[in-house]
Parts: sequence; structure tokens; C-alpha cells
Amino acid sequence: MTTISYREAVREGIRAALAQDDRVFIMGEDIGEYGGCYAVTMGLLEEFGPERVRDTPLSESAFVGAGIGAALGGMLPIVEIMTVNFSLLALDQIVNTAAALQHMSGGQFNVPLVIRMTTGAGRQLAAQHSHSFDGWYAHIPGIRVVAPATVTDARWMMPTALADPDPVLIFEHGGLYNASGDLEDIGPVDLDHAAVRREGGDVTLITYGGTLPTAMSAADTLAADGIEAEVIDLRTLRPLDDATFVDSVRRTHRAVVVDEGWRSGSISAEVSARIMEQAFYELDAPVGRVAGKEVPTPYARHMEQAAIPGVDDVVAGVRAAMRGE
Amino acid sequence: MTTISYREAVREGIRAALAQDDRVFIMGEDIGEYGGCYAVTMGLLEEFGPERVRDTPLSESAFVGAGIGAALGGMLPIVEIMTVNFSLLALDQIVNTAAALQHMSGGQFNVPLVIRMTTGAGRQLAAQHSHSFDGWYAHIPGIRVVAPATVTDARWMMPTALADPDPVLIFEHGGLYNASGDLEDIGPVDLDHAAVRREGGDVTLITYGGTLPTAMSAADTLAADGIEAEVIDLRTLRPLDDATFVDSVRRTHRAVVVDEGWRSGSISAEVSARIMEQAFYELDAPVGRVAGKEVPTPYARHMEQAAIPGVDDVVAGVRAAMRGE
Amino acid sequence: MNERELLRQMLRVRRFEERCVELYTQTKVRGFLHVYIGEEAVATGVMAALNDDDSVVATYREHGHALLRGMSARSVMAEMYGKLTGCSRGRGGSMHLFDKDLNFYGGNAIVGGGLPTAVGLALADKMQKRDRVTVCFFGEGAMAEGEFHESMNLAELWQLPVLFVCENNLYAMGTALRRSESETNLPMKAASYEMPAWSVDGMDVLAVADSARRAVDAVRGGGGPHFLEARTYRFRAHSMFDPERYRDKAEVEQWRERDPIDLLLAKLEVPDDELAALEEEIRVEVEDAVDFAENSPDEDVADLMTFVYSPSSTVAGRLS
Amino acid sequence: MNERELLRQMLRVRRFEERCVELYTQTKVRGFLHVYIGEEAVATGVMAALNDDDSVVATYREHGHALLRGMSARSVMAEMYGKLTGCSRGRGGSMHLFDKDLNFYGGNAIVGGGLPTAVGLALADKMQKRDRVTVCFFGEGAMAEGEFHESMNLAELWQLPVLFVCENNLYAMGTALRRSESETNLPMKAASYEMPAWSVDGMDVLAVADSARRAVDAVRGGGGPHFLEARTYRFRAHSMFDPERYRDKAEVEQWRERDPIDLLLAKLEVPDDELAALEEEIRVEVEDAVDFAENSPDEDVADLMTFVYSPSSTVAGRLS
Ligand SMILES: Cc1ncc(C[n+]2csc(CCOP(=O)(O)OP(=O)(O)O)c2C)c(N)n1
Ligand SMILES: Cc1ncc(C[n+]2csc(CCOP(=O)(O)OP(=O)(O)O)c2C)c(N)n1
Ligand SMILES: [Mg+2]
Ligand SMILES: [Mg+2]
Repeated sequence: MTTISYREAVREGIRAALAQDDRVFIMGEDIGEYGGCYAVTMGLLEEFGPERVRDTPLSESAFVGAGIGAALGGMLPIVEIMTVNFSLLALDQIVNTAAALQHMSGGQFNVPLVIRMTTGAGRQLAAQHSHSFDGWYAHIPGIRVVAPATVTDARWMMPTALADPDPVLIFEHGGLYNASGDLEDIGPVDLDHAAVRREGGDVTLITYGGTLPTAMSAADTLAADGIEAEVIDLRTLRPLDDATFVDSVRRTHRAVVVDEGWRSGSISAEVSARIMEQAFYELDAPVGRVAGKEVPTPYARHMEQAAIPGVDDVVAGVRAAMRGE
Repeated sequence: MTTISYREAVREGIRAALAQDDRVFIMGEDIGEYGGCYAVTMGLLEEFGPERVRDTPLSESAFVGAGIGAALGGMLPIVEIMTVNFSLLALDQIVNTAAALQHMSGGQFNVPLVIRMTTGAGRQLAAQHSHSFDGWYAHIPGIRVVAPATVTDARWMMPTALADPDPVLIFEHGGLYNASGDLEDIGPVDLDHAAVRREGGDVTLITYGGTLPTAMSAADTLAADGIEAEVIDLRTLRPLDDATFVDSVRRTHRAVVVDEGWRSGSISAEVSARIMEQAFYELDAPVGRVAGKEVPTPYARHMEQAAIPGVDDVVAGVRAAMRGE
Repeated sequence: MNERELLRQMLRVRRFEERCVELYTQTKVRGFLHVYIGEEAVATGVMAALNDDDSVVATYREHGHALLRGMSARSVMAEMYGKLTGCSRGRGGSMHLFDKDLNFYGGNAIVGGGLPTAVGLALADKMQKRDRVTVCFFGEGAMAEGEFHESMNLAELWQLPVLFVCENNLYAMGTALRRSESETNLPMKAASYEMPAWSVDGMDVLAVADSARRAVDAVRGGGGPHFLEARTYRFRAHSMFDPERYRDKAEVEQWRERDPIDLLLAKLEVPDDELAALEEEIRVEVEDAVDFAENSPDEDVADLMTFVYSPSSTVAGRLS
Repeated sequence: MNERELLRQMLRVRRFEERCVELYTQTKVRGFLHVYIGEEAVATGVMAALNDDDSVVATYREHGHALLRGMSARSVMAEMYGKLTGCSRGRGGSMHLFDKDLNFYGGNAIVGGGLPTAVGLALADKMQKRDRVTVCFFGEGAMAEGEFHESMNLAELWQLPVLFVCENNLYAMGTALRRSESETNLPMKAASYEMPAWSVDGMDVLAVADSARRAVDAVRGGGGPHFLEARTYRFRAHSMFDPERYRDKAEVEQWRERDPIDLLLAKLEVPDDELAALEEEIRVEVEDAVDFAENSPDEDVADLMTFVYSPSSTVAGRLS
């Protein structure tokens, strides 16, 4: 087993796909000559050339839309949007075309498009570079939304995403790029199922992406106090694998959802509502939510940290759940 | 008391604002010479002239952004986006600028902008003209999201929205334009509070906008069976007035949320999660959701109707809640 | 395509749409209905220049494009009736006609929204070294949208085999061109991307066919994207909800004198009986389509959730 | 503004930013940092043409614009330190500098995102019959965005008092202009909106000042929007995370020979002691700003939720 960074793992996922299938190409702003804003695509231009590692002008709507057209034309495009906030410029193409086309055409056209973007706060990039719209995108039928939280998933979600006949959005948390971990040779990730990252019988911690490390640390802290948390990594935000977390809650009778997105209308609300619907009578306490503060992300480090869930917040959330609050 | 249509009520709200305050103007596609895509602004051009009733080219991002700039420059713009789906083209301006600017500038700049748009299905306009992103927008801090469900609210939300120092999005359900009702002379609507549209002690029905009539009809049907539903019209989707619906649930011990938006990640999930958090121990049954099917809206009438909540669905949802399911 | 065939196609589209308008009034067809009446020469002329495996992207005003591309009147009419036998199973309606077998990518009701798709189709053709052209139709109103600008730039920068056809009917709903564009000379706009561009009389189907042939040949020959403005006019309202307050009756009348069908008829010497036979043939085709639609089944409501995801998707399996 | 003052302002911006780079290396300043080194003549020349009540919209590369518009080095530096005394209370950082009193609308990190705001500010001025001009700065990379296109059209269509200043430094991050625009003659693009446009040597502050004066006067005089391209170059990396693989060292060196400060110094005959005094004055100002920032308090975390909504909003009252 090798230890690599999350950044390298994402790159390896892309590289392997480019090497294996001629239909695969990647396009986006500064992915080629610059080497990628977050250096994810560094070296790919040299290896695969400018046709398949295609720098685009600043025009999110057109190049995402071109990804749709290219997918319809038989290619398997990977489109990189530099930062989640900029994806709003392409939202018309994603929602009104990519997600809707198949249904709208009565099943004639599917769109095998993969869109990757960097999400999340923690790097003092302020309000136009730091949000977490991952859970928000999960509202849209017709697309699949996934978020690799580990090095292994960062590597192995790509082949599953490319094999998917429909649009897949991959959210890579910017705070994870420098994280290192063991790369397991698991092959393409099963994106239909959440992963249990830690077993425990006292409470279920449900999270994904950038907050998985936070939840895992919190679980360690809690374990020292005798509280065993089961930590579930959703992996896929749409469609939600509710069976996995509902089963867990049926055993633990308590749940806390951890999510960096703004609390109201976040994926944590949906998880809470599903547990309400499917396991209400099994609950010993209300499902808690530890989510992002509802504020455009501030630049100053202490303010930014206060805006996103930290280990202490998760620990406090679990303790409240244990008290039945 | 006069009986007027919802369309006329919206128009009267705009007309009165234009007449009362020189800073108010309205812009959007075909609001002037054409008379408005849904005839809402018919006659305003003639009354107020082309400077204040300003037709724009097809460029949602720029004219919404120009609304932001004009608001910063001391005007009180009302921007019309013809249909909710097209607002995705302007989402960058709404989320990355209008909603974020005040916080990002440390409180220096507020944006008193009102954006109106038509939302919702039911008119066989298919997948690019029929969605309900109302609840989705409610995820964004920095904006207020409101939805008039009655003729009176359609008339009287506008002055409150214009008096708001911050961006307000008004969602008008297209299915309501032709509905008529009594116009009450209530003055500017209190947008900080939900409205109890019907009192009842057995179950709380929580809804807003286009599905209020559906919920009211369902309540009538249920009353015939001896089930008295309290019907709450949220009015404002962001920020949610949870006190009103949580109080009601504390009395009824059961709740069903009715919402045309796609179920996963809808406002109904947030309402459910808040009841979970604030009234878990008062609940006799899990909070139910009667929401839109997660599908791009189909054209065929029977399919479209199957995709959105109807009276029968609400009745069934309440009966399930009464059975404790 | 010979001149008789161009005439036949234009007439076919005209009669089909006239029938649609009637059916709308009878509430058989619902939603938004945008007819192409008056503009038929544009798509008729352009389609004549295409090969079978070329791709077409159109707008919500696309009944004509669909028929001209080879879709049957039955599948289009049934779609407008919302029936299962419609091209899109009745899920799309008038604004969302598609046909995969014909590379007809529809049917986009977001103004400007089809342009990036066309760019991508052309990119796929180029990358796969296929000898295909993608034609993208849009109205002059779409040219104010950012997606127009971004798409033109991308297509030219990457030298993609796409032909942009602007159907300039002078109005975007009620907005006259001079109120939507500061520069109303549209080829000048294309020139600002260094894209070869020219205008053609969109009422003269022979002129359109000729221009389109030149443009398509240039694109296919590796000349990069081209832009063609067809100057035309819609004789009817924008949609069925349009009081037409924004233009003079006189202006409409003036343009009606240049009805593309009449212009071609004036040029060809079609004997009365031949014309009558043609009209009859078309009448039969249209009425057959109406009968077909009337007698077609609705889609089963139980299938509502199909095709949100592909049948082969594991997601679809889980949701059904 | 006289030539000595132009020199002083350019030097001030240069020294301030050089210090920022040091502070970044020392991890005092964080996030993304984009410096304007090499491009100072552009904003210096343009700002010299503005009145006090004119409005300015800039980008994330806006330290210079902020200082030149009249913001104190203290408020800018404290902002970059993330301190409460910063212009935006430390919430914005380098990319989000704002000053309401100076009509400085910042500070937009969405490429192209500021253009619609500028259009709206100019619209407000026009509707209120105020004799003001709005200047909007952006990079040549922004011109590929749809928001550029839509904004240009709207401004020209409505004849708004706005000056669009394109800071063409030849690169958008690592993307050379010829790889981002099919037409690299930028005034041609403006011309496609019928907007008067010209280019100026962005390394020659006197030329910029002269061009900007002409443009601002024309805009203020009712001549509608104008477009000015300033041809410049950034001497440093795009941001602090840029390996600069996309351009030759030689190219950079060539441009450095046209350093705007050196060019002006060569023209003016500034005695050594005067220059030394000027440098010292600036050093003192910059160090004072650093001290100020170092010694300023952080914002109280308890205030995190303020200014999501206006303090006068009933929403804000409910949420606090
Ligand atoms: C993005 C978007 N904005 C607005 C509309 C509403 N709308 C539909 S058609 C139309 C006019 C389009 O005019 P043009 O492009 O000239 O095409 P035409 O209808 O004249 O064929 C408008 C404003 C839309 N469908 N999409
Ligand atoms: C909409 C959007 N897309 C991408 C980015 C990332 N980005 C930041 S600056 C930049 C280059 C902009 O180049 P240009 O407009 O020429 O300005 P310069 O940096 O050269 O001053 C890019 C791609 C962004 N901030 N916003
Ligand atoms: Mg038109
Ligand atoms: Mg640049």
C-alpha cells in the first residue's frame, strides 16, 4: 500500500482514465499549461497533449455546456470547474440541460458527463471561493452528486463516475488536497452505498467529504469518554443511501449529522428528515445537526473557523444527543 | 373589499410602489411593450414610462447584476425574471454578489433589491419552465425569500420587500395568477411571521405559495371526516418562522409539510428537521412530507399532475400521520 | 434538393403548424406553442444542405426543424398531444422535440441554452475525426445572452465544425432588435470573434439554400465555425399568449407580402392541379398525424420516474 | 494630477505590495494574494481622471486601486491581516477591499462579476441625473465571460455613464490571450457593441492618464459608455501559488525593461535626494500600516453573524 496525497490520488484517477479510454478528455480553466489552480492536473498536459487536456477560456457556462454536447457526441468528458462558487455561472447548463435532458427527451439522450470542482472553506479564501454547495446540488434530480473523503475514494470514484451513463458531480474539498493517506487498491468505488468508516453502538455520526476527518477525530475524543460513535461517510449525496444510516440509527438510537454547508436546507436537513420518516420510533433523542454557520465565509482565520464545524462542535453535538437534547 | 385576481394584485403592489417612490423602478424581459409574459406588468409602461418600466435584452445575469448596482447607487429596483428556471443564469450575481456583499464588506454595503419571478408547475410548460426553486433559494444566507399565496399577500408583500434593506426574492406561483380572491387592506405584510390560514387541533399542515390552496382543500376534506387541520402558510421561506409552526405542532402533535419542490433537500426537509430539533418529544408521529416527485416536470397533463402534490396526496399524508406512520 | 421539394417542405411545415394552432384553440395542444409561420424558408434552406449524420440543435420554435430534419408528423403531433407515441413520450411537448436517430438535439427552451451543446457536439466530431457538421439555430434575441458570446468564442478558438444560424425575425417576444442589441448588424458581432459571417434573405428559400450550402461546405471543409444570419419575420404572435402590442399591423402586412411560400410559387411555375395534389398529400399527412395522436395512448403514470436516470444506471435501479 | 504625484502614487502601490509579498511569505497575510506589480500605471492614470464622487469597481487584484482611490494603507493592510480595523473588518481580505465613503465597490473575485454592478451604478447615476462616472476595471481574461458581453450590450444600449477599463496583462492565470480569445484585438470587441474604444500603452502612466481623461470626459459629457484597453504586464506570478510554467523568463525580462515606474523616472528628472525622500515617506507609510495591522484587534467571534442582514433588518433582529 502506498501513501499519497489526496491531490495525487485525484490526479491518478484522471490519469488512469485518460490512459485507458480514448473517449475520456478533461477540460477547464488552467488545467493544462498552468498545471491546475490546485495543481491537481499537473503533468497531464505533457502526458496526454492539448487535445485531451484542454485549457478553456473563462466561460463556465459554455465549457460545461460543451461538455454536455461532447458527451452526447460520444465522448466521456471530465470538466473541471475551478471552485464551487464559479459553478453557479454554469448552473443553467447543469440543471436545465444536463439533468433534465434524458427525461425531457423521453429517454433518448443520456449525458455521461463528469464535472469536478473544489469545494469548502478553511483556506481563508473568503466569500467567493469557499462555499459548500455540495448538499445543495443534491436537490437536483437527474444528476449524481459524490464527494470523496479519503485518498482511496479520491482515486477510485473517477472510474465509477465515468462509467455512469448520467451526469456525475464530484466535489473535492480543498482542505483535503494536502492530506495524505493510504491508497487502497479497491477498484472502482461502489457509489450506491455509504461507507461505515468506524463502527460503534452508541450514536451514529453521519457526514461526508471535508468533514469526515472532523467526525473521525470527534469519535476518537468521544471514545476516550466511553462513547462509541459509528461514523458513516455518505460518499454519495444524491441519491442518498438512507438504508445504511437508517440501519445504523436503528442500532444506536441516536444520530448527529455533520455538514459544512449552511444549516438551513442543507443535506443534513434531508438526512434528519429521512431518519424522522424511517426510524422515528427507534430514536432516543432528536437527530442533531452540526452544520456550517449561515454566513458568507469570512477571511479572517478565527472567524472562518468559527463558521465551520470543528471537532469540539461535533463532540458537543454528540453529548447533547446522548443527553437526549 | 374587492375581489381581484392574483395577477392584478401583484400589479397593484408594483404600481403603488412606482407611484409612491421615485427610487422604485422595474426592469426585466418584455415587461414593457409586450405587457409582461404573464401580463403582470400590463399597463405600467404607459403609466410610468420606459425609464421606470425598463425592458431589458435577454441577459439575466447582467440585468440582475445591474439591479444590484442600481440598488447600491440609491435606487430601489424591482427586477423581474420571467421564469424561475431562467434565474439560474443570474445565480452568480444573486449568490456571489447580492447575498454576500454586505458581510464581505464588513457591513458597508447593503443591497435593497427586489427580484420577482414566476415559479411552479401545473401549466404544461415542461421541464425548463416549471420548477420550484423557491425552497432551494432559501438555503442562501443574506437574502430573504418570500412567496405570496393569497391575493392580499400578492398585493402587500411588495411594500415590505421594498422597505427591506437587503435582497428579497419573491416567488409568484404561475398557477395562482388567474386565481381570484378578496383583497384585504392589511397594509405591508409582516414578513417575519408565518400566517395561520386555518385553525385546527389535530394536525399541523405546513405549506406556502402555490400549494396553499391544495392544503386548504385537503383540510376541508379532512374536516368532513372529523380531522381538524391547522394550516400554516410560511409566507417567508428564509428566514423560517419556526416559532409559529413549532407552537402549532406542540398543540397538534402531528405535522405534514406540503411542498411542490423536489422532495430531497426541499424546504420540507428543513421544516421537518426543525420540528425534530425543537419539538421531538411532543410528536405523536413522524413529520410527514408531501412533496414534488423528483423528476424534471413532464409536459403531458396527467404526468405533470402526478409529479406535483394534489389534494388526495395531502389527505393521504395526513391520514398516515394520524395513524402514526 | 430541388426547388419542388423545397416548396413541398415549406408547405408541409406551414400546414402542419396551422393545424397546431387550431388544435391549440381546441385545447388539444397545451403549454407554450411557438409557430414558425413565415420563417419556413430558413430551416428548409439550411436543412437541405445537411448530410444524414450531421447534427441539429434548435429552439422551442422547432416544429419545422423537426419535420424538415425527417421526423414524422406523427411523432411530432403525438408529442404535442402529450402522448406516449410522441417523440419524447409526451414529456417534452412542443418545446422539447428530440430524435436521437436523426441527431436532432431539439428542443431547447432556454434562450441561448443550445449553443454550448452545439459547440460540444462539434468538439466531439472534431476529436473523433468525424466528417460531420453541427447546425445550431437560435433567434436574434439569444445573441444578447452570455452563452452566445462564450459559445462563439469557444467555437472559433477551437475551430470547431459548427454552423450558427441566427433566425433574425426582428423580435424577441415583444422586444425589437434595436431595443435588444446596441449593434444591430449581426454579422459584425460574429466578426468580433473573427468568425466568417454573412446575411441572407430569409424569405427566399433558394437564397438560404445557397448560402447554407456554401457555409456548410466551408465548415465541413475545415474552415472552422461560420455564422449565418437569415433575415426573416414571424407572421404570427410569439406564442399563443401574445397580444402583439409591440408591432404595427402594417409592418406585419408588409412582410406577409414576402411570404416565402408565395415567393417560391411565383418563381416556379407550378400548375394548379399539381399544387392541389401537393396540398392534398400534405393534408392527408397532417390529418393522419392528428388521427394518430388522437388515438395514441397516454404514458402510464407508473412510469413517471423512468429516465430521470438511465435504465442502466445503478441509481435508477435503486430509485424504482 | 501632476507628474510627480503620479510617480509618488505608483511608487506607493509598488512598495506597499512588495511588503505584502513579504508578509505573505511570513504567513501574516493569507488566502489568495494577487499583486499588481508592473501594472501600476493603469490604475494610477485612470484614477487621476476621476472626481471624488465617481464610482469604482475593481477585481481581486485591487490593492493598488484601493490605495489610489484614497483608501489608507492602514485600512487595506489591516484587512489583509484579517483585523477588525480593516476596511471590511477582516472579513474580505485581499480580494474584497471596499470603501463606501469613497464609492469604492471593491473587491470582486468572480472574474467578470463586477461588470453588471458597474452597469447598475451607472444606471442609478443616470436615472438620478447625477454627474458621475463609474469606472470598471477587469482583466482581459474576463472578456471571455458571458457577463462581459451582457454588460457591454446593456451599457451601450442604455447609454450609461460607465468606462470599462480592460487591464490587458496578456495572461489570465496561465492562459495567454491568444488562447482565450479568438479575436485578440480587444477594441474590436467593444466596437461590436458600437462602443467607442481605444488602446493605450499601459506602461506609460502619462499616456494612460491622457487617454483616461479623454474617455472620462467623453463619458461624463453624455457620450455613453467607453472602453479603454491598457496594454500592460504583470511582473510577478498570478498569485502566490503559481509556478509560472506558462511563460518564458525572457518575456518577463523584456517587459520589465518597460517598468512603468522606471519609464516615468526616466522622463522626469527627479534628483536623487528627492527620490530618496519620497521612498522614505512611503516606507514610513507602509511600515505604519504594518504596525497598525499588527496591533489591531481581531473581530469578536460573537459578531460572526452580524451583517449577514442589515442591522436595521427585522431578519437580523430575529437571527441575533
Ligand atoms: C433564458 C431565457 N430567458 C427568457 C426566456 C423567455 N423567452 C422565450 S422566447 C423569448 C424570445 C426569444 O427571442 P429570439 O431569440 O429572437 O427567438 P424567437 O422567439 O424570435 O424565434 C423569450 C424572452 C427563455 N425562454 N429563456
Ligand atoms: C468566474 C471565475 N472563474 C474563474 C476564476 C479563477 N480565476 C481567478 S483570476 C483568473 C484569471 C483572470 O484573468 P484576467 O481577467 O486577465 O485578470 P488578471 O488576473 O490577469 O488581472 C481566474 C481564472 C474566478 N475567480 N472567477
Ligand atoms: Mg426573434
Ligand atoms: Mg490578465
